[in-house]
Order: sequence, then structure tokens, then C-alpha cells
Amino acid sequence: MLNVSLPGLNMKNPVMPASGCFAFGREFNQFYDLNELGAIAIKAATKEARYGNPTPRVAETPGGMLNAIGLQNPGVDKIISDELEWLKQFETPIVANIAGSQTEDYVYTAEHLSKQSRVNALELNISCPNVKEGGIAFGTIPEVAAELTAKVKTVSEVPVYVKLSPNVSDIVAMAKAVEQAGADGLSMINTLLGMRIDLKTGKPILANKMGGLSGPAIKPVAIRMIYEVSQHVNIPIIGMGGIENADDVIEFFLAGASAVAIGTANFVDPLCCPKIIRELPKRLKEMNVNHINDLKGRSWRSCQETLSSH
Amino acid sequence: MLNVSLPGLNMKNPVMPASGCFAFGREFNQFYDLNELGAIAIKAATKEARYGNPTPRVAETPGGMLNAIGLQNPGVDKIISDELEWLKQFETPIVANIAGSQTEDYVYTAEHLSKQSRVNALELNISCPNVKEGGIAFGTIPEVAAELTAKVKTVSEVPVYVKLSPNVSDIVAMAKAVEQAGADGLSMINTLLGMRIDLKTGKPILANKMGGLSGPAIKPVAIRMIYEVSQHVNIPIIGMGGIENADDVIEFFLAGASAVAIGTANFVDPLCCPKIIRELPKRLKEMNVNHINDLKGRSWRSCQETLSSH
Amino acid sequence: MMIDKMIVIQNNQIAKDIFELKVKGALAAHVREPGQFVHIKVGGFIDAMLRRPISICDVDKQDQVMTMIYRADGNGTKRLSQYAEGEELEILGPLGNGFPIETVKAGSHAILVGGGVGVPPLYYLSKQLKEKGVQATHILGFQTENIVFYEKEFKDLGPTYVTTVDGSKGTKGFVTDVLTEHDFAYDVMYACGPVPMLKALETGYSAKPLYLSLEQRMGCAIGACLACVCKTQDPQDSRGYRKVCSDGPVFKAGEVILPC
Amino acid sequence: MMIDKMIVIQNNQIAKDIFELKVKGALAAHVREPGQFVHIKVGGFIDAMLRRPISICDVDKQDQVMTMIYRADGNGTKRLSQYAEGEELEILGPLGNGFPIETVKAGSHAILVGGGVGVPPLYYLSKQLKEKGVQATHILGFQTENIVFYEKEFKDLGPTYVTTVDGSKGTKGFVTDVLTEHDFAYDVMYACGPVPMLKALETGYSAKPLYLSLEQRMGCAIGACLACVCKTQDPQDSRGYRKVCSDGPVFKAGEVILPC
Ligand SMILES: Cc1cc2nc3c(=O)[nH]c(=O)nc-3n(C[C@H](O)[C@H](O)[C@H](O)COP(=O)(O)OP(=O)(O)OC[C@H]3O[C@@H](n4cnc5c(N)ncnc54)[C@H](O)[C@@H]3O)c2cc1C
Ligand SMILES: Cc1cc2nc3c(=O)[nH]c(=O)nc-3n(C[C@H](O)[C@H](O)[C@H](O)COP(=O)(O)OP(=O)(O)OC[C@H]3O[C@@H](n4cnc5c(N)ncnc54)[C@H](O)[C@@H]3O)c2cc1C
Ligand SMILES: Cc1cc2nc3c(=O)[nH]c(=O)nc-3n(C[C@H](O)[C@H](O)[C@H](O)COP(=O)(O)O)c2cc1C
Ligand SMILES: Cc1cc2nc3c(=O)[nH]c(=O)nc-3n(C[C@H](O)[C@H](O)[C@H](O)COP(=O)(O)O)c2cc1C
Ligand code: FES
Ligand code: FES
Repeated sequence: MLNVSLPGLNMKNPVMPASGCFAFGREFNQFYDLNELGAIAIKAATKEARYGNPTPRVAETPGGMLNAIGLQNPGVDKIISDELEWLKQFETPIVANIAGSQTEDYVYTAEHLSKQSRVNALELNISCPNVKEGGIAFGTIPEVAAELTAKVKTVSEVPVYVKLSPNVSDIVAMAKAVEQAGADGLSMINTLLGMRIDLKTGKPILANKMGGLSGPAIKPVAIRMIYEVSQHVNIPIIGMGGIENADDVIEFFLAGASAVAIGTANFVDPLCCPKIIRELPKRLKEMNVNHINDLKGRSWRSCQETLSSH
Repeated sequence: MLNVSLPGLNMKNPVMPASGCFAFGREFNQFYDLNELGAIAIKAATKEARYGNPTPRVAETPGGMLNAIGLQNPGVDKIISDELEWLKQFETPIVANIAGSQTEDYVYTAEHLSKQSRVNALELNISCPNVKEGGIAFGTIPEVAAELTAKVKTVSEVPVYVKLSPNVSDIVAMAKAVEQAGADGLSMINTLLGMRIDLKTGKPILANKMGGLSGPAIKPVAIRMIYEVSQHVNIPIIGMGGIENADDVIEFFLAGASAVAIGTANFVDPLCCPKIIRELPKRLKEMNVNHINDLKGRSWRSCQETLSSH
Repeated sequence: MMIDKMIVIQNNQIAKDIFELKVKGALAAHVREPGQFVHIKVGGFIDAMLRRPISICDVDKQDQVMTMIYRADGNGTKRLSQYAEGEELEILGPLGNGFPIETVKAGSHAILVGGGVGVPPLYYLSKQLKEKGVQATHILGFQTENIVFYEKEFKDLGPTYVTTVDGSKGTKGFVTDVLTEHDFAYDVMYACGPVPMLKALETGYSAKPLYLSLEQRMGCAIGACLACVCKTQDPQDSRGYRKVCSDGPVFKAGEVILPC
Repeated sequence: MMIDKMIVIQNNQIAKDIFELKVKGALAAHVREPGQFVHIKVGGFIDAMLRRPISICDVDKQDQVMTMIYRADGNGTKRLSQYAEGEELEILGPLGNGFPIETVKAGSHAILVGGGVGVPPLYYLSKQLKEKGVQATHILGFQTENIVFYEKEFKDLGPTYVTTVDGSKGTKGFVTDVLTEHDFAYDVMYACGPVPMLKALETGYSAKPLYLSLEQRMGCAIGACLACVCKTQDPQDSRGYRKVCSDGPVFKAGEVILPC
């Protein structure tokens, strides 16, 4: 009752850790078998290795946290040789998240990663709020996002998901633009841009000043955007933003998601993903739902349409 | 050490209840003397009376709440005859919040309200997420917001604050556009657009489906936007979004606000405004600050600049 | 109306998920009439931020003790159920306008109809009516046996009929089944419970004075935020709406359009 | 490394805002070396969401009891201070790599330098050194008298110097003043405390082996989120950075650039 099938991703359950919150899985493998997961979204890869931003890189906020890691990663080549190699021992589908400052970087990284047998889909991170140079236009201007998507699609050998930024006036326009440019799916949402100021120093707590807001605080924004976008596109959505338990997963499906990713909650409870996977069938039974797919978009589909699944 | 002076508003302290969370003050006057407040932002006025949205109109979220009141108000004439009349017994400056679906509505309401001796400033609500017809363009397209601001400025006899929506890609562009169009100040932020789905019904909890997210959850977004905007405009900012205590007020000043408004916290604790006003001098003393104005923008001003105020 | 830090003197489960909470403090002495409610702060500011509205079930003004009965269901009420004896609860109240009893004469017959967690405010109402010499008949509807509460307490005050939807206790069916069956002679009816029940009563029993206590999701509970409004049935009404928190929660049948 | 629900058996204030917490559970038996830490869940998921990293101050593996000392300062540690005896605390640990003691020979002399809430991990370190027959001298720096803790406990293990910045107790000044004044002959130095203290030690005492325990704001504390990195001093290092949570928190002086 949990298996879902999205472009490139045959998942035995709809739950994957979100990119950047799980590195490449080694640490969490000390707590549970990664084969339990529906998929894994690995940490963003860039063409070259990056050190990221100075520290402090995280701060707590009411119901959430800010991060400004800044895409630290060993570069695409090392990710292929070290991390994807290590991941070969598992069967879980891999979503490879990629980022860059220029179109060429994305294309290079996408081409190399999509050739790897271990990579089942790409996730274009066009929305990382923590990178200085360029970048912002990719996440906020529909035409720019569409062009990038199209270029990546020409080189990619696997389906391409575009990860949308919530920091935009019109999320539906962004979604439609990348859909038309050939995106196979959407991931949403990335973090909201936020800041905290330390009263002791009078300065921003994060060395990078601004950071990405994640966690339960942003869940209503994520639900709203998925609710809107899922009614306007025909490609599946991997939903994320503040998921903490099985009820949250169900709320994302009701809003219109076809799978979910879990970020911040992994820090609060390293066992949260397998726990949620185990909770889900129980909750579905209580709700008299035969398959989690039956819940997809039920919040906006008319009774007529949903009746068929009862 | 608390008095602040903004266009049209000579406030003995920088704290005002936020529009829509305080009606016209009658209810809170049962708890304390409204003269204790720095100012009062009254509920949005529209040209005609409005009933607003169907209920449920509010829902709780992690660290926040959603509302979709939908600008219910008795219309500008009744507000003038009943509410402003009643408010004459107090000396607290009044910020009259106005909303509308079309430019003409705003202009009409602004003209009438700004003539009232009891109104010290207008606050243009160009960002209410809960109104169906039109409206959205006012809050998200800089040129449209600027044009509206300019039209209202021609008729208004008091300073005009523009209340910005956080649901935009580029908040600085919005702020600069309305500044150039003649705005005397900014209010920020209004609520983030959000949604919750009721697992029992599978449908959005709010009858209006979407609502405005307020409360502590959105504070990092508010701080970030005020931090950015205050460095790019020369008009003062009334800061708001999740303020709960004196430390939060200080954080908003550090970010660049010149006064603050408190919304949701009034529901949690009807006495929160006077409590915060009483807490503030103590906190400033602990921080060795002589006047709250000295904190304004300290998070981004260089040491040089801030040293003068020590 | 005041904000009082009241001391929990009892917080026991009395039926499945149903808790009886007794608190002590000055606020209790201010309760004006049965059917008023309080707005309870159960969480910190971040988690379970909004207060929870709960009806006043009983008041002992002399000892300054107030009783509430609630169902621990969601995030906030579950937390409320964890408060232990001796702990402080921040309570705002008493709020709203309750059941009018001034006009009811001694010797007349009142019918009190409650459904689920709508039953509690009827208890203080019944006690007040008894004091006035009004005879009260109670009809209390529940889903099923294990959530029935206060049957004995109501029986001590007057004739009491219990219904359960599944028939596990009392009459099988709805409160309206008891009303139909017995066809009571009565002078005034008071009701609190789910909207379908209130609608059925409004449809069938509006000939005599009927007072309905409503629920709405609330923000402030003092009349300032306009979260809790209902439209008036009279389209010519000068305001066109009522606030459940400060105009209600009790309205005369016909005054407002019941929410759905 | 595991997640354990440990039982609070003591949580007492031992100096101004300083608490000594003792918890019991299987995790205690897994502590590998002094200087490791745990990541404690103090709040629900909404309020004080992130776990708080706290050093292990002492371990009794037989009784499965672990001691931590912390300052109740911010939102999370203040909540931690409210946990009562018998309550459960969800603790992730033991984490990271602590102070290396394998290579230190019996009879040699170690200097342990602690500042403020950097003092606690030195206690278990000193006990372990003593067991190995290593002589330990403790130099403990505090701001002022009323936050000094564990002076007696350290004295029981070896010579102990206390400094306070305001001179209200022990030597007036910093830990480095004691080091300069006494010019101890020693073989290895271990330190934990504020960065300025660590920097002063790195500058003045790198000739002999010196180990520094660092702090960084953390997300996961298991090495996955990259919140807690420091750059290596060696620009040719293959990774170029270290994670305080899983590579540290203890590093040999010279390995990483100290954060500011
Ligand atoms: C005037 C009035 C009197 C009431 N008296 C009682 C009583 O005596 N006993 C009792 O058990 N219940 C009573 N209720 C209902 C009670 O307020 C809700 O069950 C409770 O607020 C739900 O909170 P939660 O934490 O369980 O749910 P959550 O889902 O966590 O609540 C989230 C938010 O929704 C609101 N909410 C959810 N359900 C309701 C509801 N049915 N009515 C109003 N707000 C709701 C909550 O107040 C909160 O703001 C009364 C409601 C009103 C308006
Ligand atoms: C490896 C390690 C060991 C530590 N050992 C101890 C110890 O034994 N005793 C002790 O009192 N303190 C210790 N600390 C510091 C302790 O973690 C912080 O004081 C504590 O997390 C602050 O939380 P708060 O709730 O008081 O503050 P808040 O301001 O509410 O914290 C908000 C967020 O910032 C983080 N944070 C704030 N200050 C620090 C800091 N100085 N270091 C790391 N994170 C911080 C918190 O963990 C939390 O995520 C240690 C830190 C680390 C990294
Ligand atoms: C510490 C941290 C690092 C992140 N790194 C990435 C990243 O490298 N690539 C990416 O697309 N998203 C990244 N994200 C965003 C998450 O994948 C996710 O979209 C977001 O956090 C919302 O989900 P959550 O509320 O469950 O955390 C990161 C988030 C956090 C908290
Ligand atoms: C119930 C409610 C009603 C509101 N009504 C208005 C309104 O009429 N006009 C307006 O400009 N803002 C309105 N707001 C937005 C607030 O003024 C404020 O900008 C926002 O809530 C953020 O502040 P807070 O987090 O302190 O509540 C409303 C907010 C709430 C919660
Ligand atoms: S709840 Fe705010 S007006 Fe009724
Ligand atoms: S805290 Fe996550 S890597 Fe160290």
C-alpha cells in the first residue's frame, strides 16, 4: 500500500531523505539499513569541490532552523568515485541533486552524474539560497529556469526533477515553465530565505548572514504551494518542508504530492525515516485507505473523482 | 529611551498592535488603557462594508497560525462615525489600514480617512492574501504598487505607509518602487501565504482554503526582509512578524526597523503589548543602550557608525 | 473578564479521552451565567500557540473552584490532560454570553439537550435552574458507551435520558429520537452539541424558546479578530453577523445561520 | 553510537546557572574515551527543535550512569534544567572522538586546562589518566567565583589551580597566567574552553603535544549535515576540512584553523 512509481524512481515506499540532510547515507547507515528507504536524495554535487560558507552555519528558530551550509561537497568526480561506489551495496533508488553557479556547471555535472548506473534521477537545485554568485535568477525567473531545464534535459540520461524555490511571487508560473521545458518532475519546496540576529553581538547569527529556513514552521507554505502547483502541472511532485511524522506525509499527499522527502527531522531524530515508513500503513488503515496513491490530490479533487478510489 | 518619531507618528514607545489583530481597540481597552500604546494600527477599512470569508477562518500551525478573515469590516463611513469617534477619548496615534480590490477603492478610502483628525497615518494594505478579486498584482508587481502609492499620495493628507507582502521574489524591488512613488514609510511583513489540510476531512481546514501565516514561525523571514530593505531605502520601517517579547522587538530594531507592530501575540496574551513596553527599558539597560533608536540597523551598520551611539 | 493563573486541583480521566478539570482562582467568582466559557493557554508560545476555548461546566464561587470537562483529542487538549495537580494554568475568562435564565419562571419545565462534549455547560445550567425552582429534563447524546460521562450527576438534578448512536447505552439513536418518543410538555429548550443536532432542533423545536450554544474556531475569543463569526438569519440586520465568542456562544434559535 | 531513552537520576544546580545532570541507561556503557559528547533532545519537535550537544563529564559503566555539567543559558538548556528525577531524556551518543590517552605513558605529567563549561570533559579525562598512572595538573578558569564548580572533585585527582577573571576566587586573570607563572614541566596538554583560550594555548604551548576540544553549532552531530566544519591548517589536506562532531571535537593543535 506504500509503493509509488515516479519517473526513474520505483519506490517501495514514498519516503526519501531530502538532499543535504543525509549526506551520502554513510552516517545514517549506522542507525538503519538504507534499503528500508523509498529512495535517497544525496547531497548537492557541483562541478568542482566546494568548501561552502564560514561557520556558524546553522541556527535554531521558532519551529524551525536556518542553514547556510553553502553547497559544501567534494565535487562531482569524487562523489562518483567514492560515494556512488559505496552506495552500490544498496538497492534504494538514488536522486542526485546538482547545483551550480552557471548553466555550464549544471550541464557538466548533470551529464556526468546521469551516466552513473547508480543514479536513477537528477534533482536540479535551482534554488539554493546560500550561494552568492549568480544562481538566484535560476530559481526566480521562469524563463531562466526553463532554459536551464531544457539544457540539462538534452544531456541527461535519467529523468530530471526541478527543485523549486518558495521565495517567488508566482510558484505556478515557475512550475509550468520548467514543465514545458521538459522537466519530468518537481521537488518542492526548498528553504525559505530567513535570518536571525544574535542579541549578544547585535549581528546575524549565521556567518553568511542569511540562511534557508526549514522545519515544521514552513510546512503551511509547502502545502499551499504543492496544492496550487499540483492542479496546474501533469508531472509528479516530491513534496517536502517540515515533515516530521506519518500524518505530515499524508497531508502532503492530500495536497498533491506523489512522494515526499524529509530533511530537518533527520537531525532531530536520526531514525525518523524508518519510523515514518513503519507508521504509514497503520495510519492508512485507520483512514480506510487501501493505497497511499489514493490520497494524492484529494484535497482539491472533487468527491466524484476521489470516490473511485474508495 | 523608548520614544520614536516616524512620519506622522510621534510615539512614546515603538510598540503598536498590528492591523487586524486588535479591531479598533474596544476589546483590549477592557484589559489596559490604550494610551499606554505607542500607536494603534486599526483593522483594514474598505470602501464598502465587507463580510469577509466563510468560516473556519483560523487554524493553528507549528509556531504560528493561518487566518483568512477576508477583510471583514463595516466600511469606511461606519469606521469614521463609530470607531474613530470612540477612539477620540485616547491620545495614541492611529494608523489607519486600508484595503481594496481596485485603485479607486483605495483612493476613496484613503481620501476619507486621511481627513479625519484622529488619523495620523495611512497604511496601504497591498498584500492581503485572503481576498479573491484582483489585489494580488498590487502586492507583487513593483510598478503596480508604485502607481497605487502615487495615486493615494495625491489624495492623502497624512503620511502613507505601504505594507509589503512577503510573498514576492524581490522584496527590495517592491520597497524601492513604493519609496520612489512617494511612500513615507513601510510596514513589513504581512502574512506568508499558507495552507493546512484536515486529515479527518481530507480538505483544507480553512473554508477559504489558503490563509495568511503569522506568528513566531515567520519571524526569520521578516527579519531577513527588513535587514535587506532597510539597507536600500531611506524611509522608516514598521517591523512585524512573530514578535512575542521585548527581545524580539530588539531583534527587529537591530535588523533595521524604526518601530514595531504586534499581531498574533495579542491572541495568545491580551496583555502582551503593555508587558513588552514595560520589559523594554530593562532589557535596554542590560544591553547598555541609552535609547532604542541606537539599535536601529546595528546588525548591518559598521562598528564605526554604531560607535557614536555608545 | 480577566486573565488568571489558576491552580489545577484535579485533572482526571472520567471516560475514554474525556477529562474533568478543576481549577481554583479568583476568576471563578466572576462567572456570570451558565454557558460562558474560558480560553485556556495550554502550551508555550511556540507549540500549541493558540488558546483553547472550553465551556464552564460548574462553578463553586465560594471556594473559587471552576470545573471544565474536555476531550483530549488534538495537540492542545492532549497537553492539557497532562497538567498535574498543583500546576498553574493561565486562563482567560469568563467569556461570552451564556444561557439566559432570568425570564424562565419557577415551576416551568426546561429541556436541556447535549451532545458529546457539548454536555458540560448544561450541568451548571441545570444547577442554576434547579435553584430557581425550574424543573429540568436532560437528554444527553453520545457516540458510544465508553465516552458517556456525568450521567449520575445529571440524574441527581432531574430526569435524564442517555442516547448512544450504537445503542451500547440508553436509547439507541439520537437525542431527537428521545424527544420524538416522549413528546414532552415544556416551556424552554437549551442545547449544546454538534451542528447537525442543533440544526435538527432548530428545524423541529423552534415553536417554543430555544437557545443554542455554538462552536467556532477562535483566535482571540474576546471579539477582536473576527475569526468566529456567523451570519445573521435576518439579512436586514444592522451588522449582518454575530461573533460566537463575544455575542454568543449562546444564541436564540433563528438569530444566526448555523455554521456547517 | 545509539539513541537511548535515559532516566534522569539527578539534575541539580551546583553553581550559578550551572547544573549537574546524571542519567542512567545502556548508552553509558558505550562511552569509548574522555572528551566524547552526547546530543540531547530537550524539547518537543516544535519548540527547541534541535538537539543540544553536551560533553560527557563522567561515566560509571558498571552502574550505567553518565554525568554531564551544563550551563542553563538559552531556551534549550533552560528547559533541560527543568527535567526532574525519574523523567526520560532522549540522548544520542556517545559521539565524536575524545582526548587520546593511549600514547601517554604512566609516570608522565599531563596538564589539563579548562575554561567555563569547557571544564566538564576534563574530569573524566583526569580520572582515566589517573587510572593509567599519569600525573595530572588542572588549571580551571572561570569568569567569577559564583560559577566555579567541581574544584574539590578535581583536587581529589591532583593539583588544581582556579583562576577567575575578576579575582573573586583563586588567581586573578586567565589560565595562561597560571601557566606562565609556574612554568610547569609537562609531557602533554589537553584543553577545552572558549576559543580565545584555545588560541592562546596554541600560540604558546604547541612545542609539546597539545589537544584542543572545539565547539561549533551543530545540526545532526553525526557528520551528515556539514554544519560544524573547520578548515584544516594544511591547505594540501585531501579534504581541506574537519567536522567537529565526527572528526573531533578534540583535535591536535595545528590540525584545524580555530573558529572565531
Ligand atoms: C465556546 C466553545 C466551548 C467549548 N467547550 C468545550 C468543552 O466544554 N469541552 C470540550 O471538550 N470541547 C469544547 N469546545 C471545543 C474545543 O475548543 C476544541 O475541541 C479544542 O479547541 C480542540 O483543540 P485540540 O488541541 O484538541 O485540537 P487541535 O486540532 O490541536 O486544535 C487546533 C486549533 O483548532 C481549534 N479547534 C479544533 N477543533 C475545534 C472545535 N471543535 N471548536 C473550536 N475550535 C477548535 C483549536 O482551538 C485550536 O485553535 C468548545 C469550543 C468552543 C468554541
Ligand atoms: C561538542 C560540544 C560539547 C559541549 N559541551 C558542553 C558542556 O559540557 N556543557 C555546556 O554547558 N555546554 C557545552 N557545549 C555548549 C552547548 O552545546 C551550548 O551551550 C548549548 O547548545 C546552547 O544551547 P541553549 O539552549 O542554551 O542556547 P540557544 O541559544 O537556545 O541555542 C540555539 C542553538 O544554538 C546552538 N548553540 C548555542 N550556543 C552554542 C555553543 N556555544 N556551542 C554549540 N552550539 C551552540 C544550540 O545547540 C542550538 O542549536 C558543548 C558544545 C559542543 C559543540
Ligand atoms: C542543513 C541543510 C542542508 C541542505 N542542503 C541542500 C542541498 O544541498 N540541496 C538541496 O536541494 N536542498 C538542500 N536543503 C533543503 C532540503 O533538502 C529541503 O528542501 C528543506 O530543508 C525543506 O525540508 P525540511 O523542512 O524537511 O528540512 C538543505 C536543508 C538543510 C536543513
Ligand atoms: C487574524 C489576523 C487578521 C489580520 N488582518 C489584517 C488586516 O486587516 N490588514 C493588514 O494589513 N494586516 C492584517 N493582518 C496581518 C498582521 O497585521 C501582521 O502583518 C501579521 O500577522 C504578522 O504579524 P504577527 O506575526 O505579529 O501576527 C492580520 C493578521 C491576523 C493574524
Ligand atoms: S475569536 Fe476573535 S472575534 Fe471571536
Ligand atoms: S553537526 Fe552535522 S556534520 Fe557535524
